Amino acid sequence: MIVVDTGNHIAALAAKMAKPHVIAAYPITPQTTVVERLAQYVESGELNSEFIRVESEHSAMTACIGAAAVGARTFTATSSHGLLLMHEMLHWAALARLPIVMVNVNRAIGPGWNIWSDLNDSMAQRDTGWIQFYASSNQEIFDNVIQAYKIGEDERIRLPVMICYDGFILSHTSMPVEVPKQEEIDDFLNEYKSTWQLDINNPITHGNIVPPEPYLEIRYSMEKAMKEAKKVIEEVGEEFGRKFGREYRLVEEYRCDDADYVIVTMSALAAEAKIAVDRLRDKGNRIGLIKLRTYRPFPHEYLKYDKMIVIDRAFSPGLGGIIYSEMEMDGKEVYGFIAGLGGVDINYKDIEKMYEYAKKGKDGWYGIEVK
Amino acid sequence: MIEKTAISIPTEGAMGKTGTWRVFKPILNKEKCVRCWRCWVFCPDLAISRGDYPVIDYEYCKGCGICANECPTNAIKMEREEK
Amino acid sequence: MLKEIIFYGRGGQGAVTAANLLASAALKSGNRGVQAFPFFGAERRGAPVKAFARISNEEIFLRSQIKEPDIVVVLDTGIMDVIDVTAGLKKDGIILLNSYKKPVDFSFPYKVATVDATSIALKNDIRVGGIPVVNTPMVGALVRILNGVKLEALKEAIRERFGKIAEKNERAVEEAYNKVIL
Amino acid sequence: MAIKDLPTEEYILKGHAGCPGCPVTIALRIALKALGRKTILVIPASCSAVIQSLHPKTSFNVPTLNIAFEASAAAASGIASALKMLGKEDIIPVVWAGDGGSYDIGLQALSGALERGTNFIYVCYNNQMYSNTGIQRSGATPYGAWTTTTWSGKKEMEKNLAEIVMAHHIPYIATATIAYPEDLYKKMKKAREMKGPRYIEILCPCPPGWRFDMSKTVEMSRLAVQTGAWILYEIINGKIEFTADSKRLLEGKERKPLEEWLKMQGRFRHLKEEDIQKIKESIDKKWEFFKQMNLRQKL
Repeated sequence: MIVVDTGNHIAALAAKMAKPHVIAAYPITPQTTVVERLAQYVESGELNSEFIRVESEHSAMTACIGAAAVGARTFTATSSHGLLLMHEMLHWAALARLPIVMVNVNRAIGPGWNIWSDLNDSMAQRDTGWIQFYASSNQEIFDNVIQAYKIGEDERIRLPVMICYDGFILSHTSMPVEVPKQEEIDDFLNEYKSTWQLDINNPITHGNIVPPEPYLEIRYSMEKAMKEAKKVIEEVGEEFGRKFGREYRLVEEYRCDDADYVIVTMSALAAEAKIAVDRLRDKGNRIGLIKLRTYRPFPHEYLKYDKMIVIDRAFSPGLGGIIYSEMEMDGKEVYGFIAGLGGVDINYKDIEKMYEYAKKGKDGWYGIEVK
Repeated sequence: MIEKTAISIPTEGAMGKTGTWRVFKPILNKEKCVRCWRCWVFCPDLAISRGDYPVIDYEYCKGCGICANECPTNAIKMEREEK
Repeated sequence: MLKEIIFYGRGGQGAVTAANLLASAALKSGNRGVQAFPFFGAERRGAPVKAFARISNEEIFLRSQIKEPDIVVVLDTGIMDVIDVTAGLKKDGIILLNSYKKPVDFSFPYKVATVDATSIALKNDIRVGGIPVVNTPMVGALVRILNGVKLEALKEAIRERFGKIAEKNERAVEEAYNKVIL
Repeated sequence: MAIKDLPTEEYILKGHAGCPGCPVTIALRIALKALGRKTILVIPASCSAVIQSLHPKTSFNVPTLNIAFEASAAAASGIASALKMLGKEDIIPVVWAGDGGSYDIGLQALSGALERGTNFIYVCYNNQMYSNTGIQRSGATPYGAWTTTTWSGKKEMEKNLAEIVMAHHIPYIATATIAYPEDLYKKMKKAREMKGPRYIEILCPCPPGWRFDMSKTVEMSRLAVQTGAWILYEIINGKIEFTADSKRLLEGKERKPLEEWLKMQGRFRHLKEEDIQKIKESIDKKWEFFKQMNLRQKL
């Protein structure tokens, strides 16, 4: 069935179809309609979940942790300052190896208040141990949320998963989305089974004081799971493709085969960049696109082209564009652009211009340093 | 498989034999004991159990002296433990 | 020459303060490099704790824990049931024990010194919350064993640190210095 | 009920990491006797996080979730909802938090969980300071008390969390302290048998923090009640009842002089006469408040 709806409503629909036992969420622009729609599902009886109307995002994440710790599948959604408030508990969820699934609607950080798209909120959570997906369309939002449960809950992984997408650009834009039948989703997802849980018949304690050496091992185990996740994400993406006709990998490669230059970016910008690639190709330029689907784990193995143009909608003050900074650059020509922060509109023509600048050996803050 | 996370298993003596922490040792004089069980209920270290009379577990008693202080008949005395 | 000392004690006995007092006394005695630091564990009254001290003629760049001490100071011999206090101790190392017993009563393959610091602490009324605090007498005894740290320097360090209760601690230090059995 | 009638079941194991003479362990021991094995403990950063002992061992014999300092009530909300969905509502989440985690940093999550009607018991064991980090002042530290962040004595009066909780109109609120184990047990038991949010605050005199001999923990707790500094009551659906020695004080028995309690504690050693007067006045006011509440409901 094809549904035309906003990214937020599609995220809510996907969450509903994954049948979480517990949802705990707090409204924040531009995520609010996710929470509203889920509340509606629960109150109308369409979704049999406990919906906890928490008093803050910190509590939203904590409630999900509590619920997951007794063996429940959970969901939450947030954005921007809400995500920043959760930061402490993001670490907690990941170190506790609880496969919570969360949607983050990317929005800039204040002050001053800015409600428009900017990926700095979620990219700043890169070290928390969450798997991060970035979507470029409402279809991907849906598909990523469903796959997130399967990936996070995989016994080789057991990490929480964040699905990110641009505020307003996707969250409030209606697009067609192919929605599978509930039975198909049920069949695709396994019944949730946690590997550890608080159980009166086996009264373990979770999270008491851990001495240095075992702590090191716990951290190492997270890293192993993240590395393993690369494999599992592609396995699950392939199975998803077999079932639903849309296959996914860590990245999406677009017209890269004979490319001299490859654009590297993610989220809505990556969709816009396809148009730029097509137009530039039409004019005889050999250019391709790598759309990062996951930011954590970081898919280094796909970023192997000689000349790459990285477009970041986020930056680390004192360092530069974040994806750009994480690239392995040995022997490669890599150009980094910072563009579209705080919702500055970037279209395919802007991306074409960035290509032209890169060809001249220029890069930097688009619209300020290069214009 | 339980992945590595901070899971801990209930264990007696998780901090070892805490009786070694003691400087003063409670000694019960049964003749004075009226079996009110105040020593039992107030022991933070679960080191006093209820038999016919209170039984002190010196392996775990940390020697705080609450039992002696709370005993209504002074049936428990704290004595310096030589080491 | 670098001297490395580990203090084994229990929360409340003042092992960390002992290390600090020693470092301060060592500096006053003319050593350029001194260092004192605790091993931060789950510190509770009564729970085993560990503190480290280093003394040298030169600036100390070591920031790691002491693995091969020259001297170990045991503030509470009850700890020896759970911790091997001789672990890593150098061949010619010394063990200083808080005990009423004599060194010959212990069968370590090391030099042993003893001092009944608990009695000294109780006698001088050095207690916190009912627990005799044996750190100052133990450092007093240690200074006797160590070359290069003066008793007067230790007393000065105690005066600087303790204010009103310095006097009884000074007495305890002096007593331990004189009573330690080598 | 006499002490001998308390159950002999224990849910804490010997050889834990609590300080000698620790009131929190006494309180938890008695509380768990009433709560029983179908309990999930939620513990924020606090002394109780340490008392459990070190990973991979624990001294607690009921399932226990440690959680961030400010977050315990929210974690309990999540647990309560999950237990409902999983058909395990016979199990109860019990938050076991200190005054730092309740009065201060955890207040928002606590208020939220109470307002949402979370089916849980929240226990604040109040030792009137941040004991675990080495004796710093909290919102529960009384006026005049020395701590390592109030060297010359706290300049402000403590707040009263139970009164803040009252504004949430929850089914059960009670205060307790370790010197009255039967009273504590009964209140825990009563709370266990009810539904919805339940709040119990237990005064826990801390020997290292309050500066007194570790053998006097229970005595200090008892004197707090007998001098009127700590009031034992329960409020069931808005109706207040005084209990144990506090009931006797309400009925006219004379309070012991407050000085008896203050002078036993090193943290109050520096108090001047006017400081003591000020504390006495605040205690009188507290009693007046509860007496009025008692009278109002009798009319």
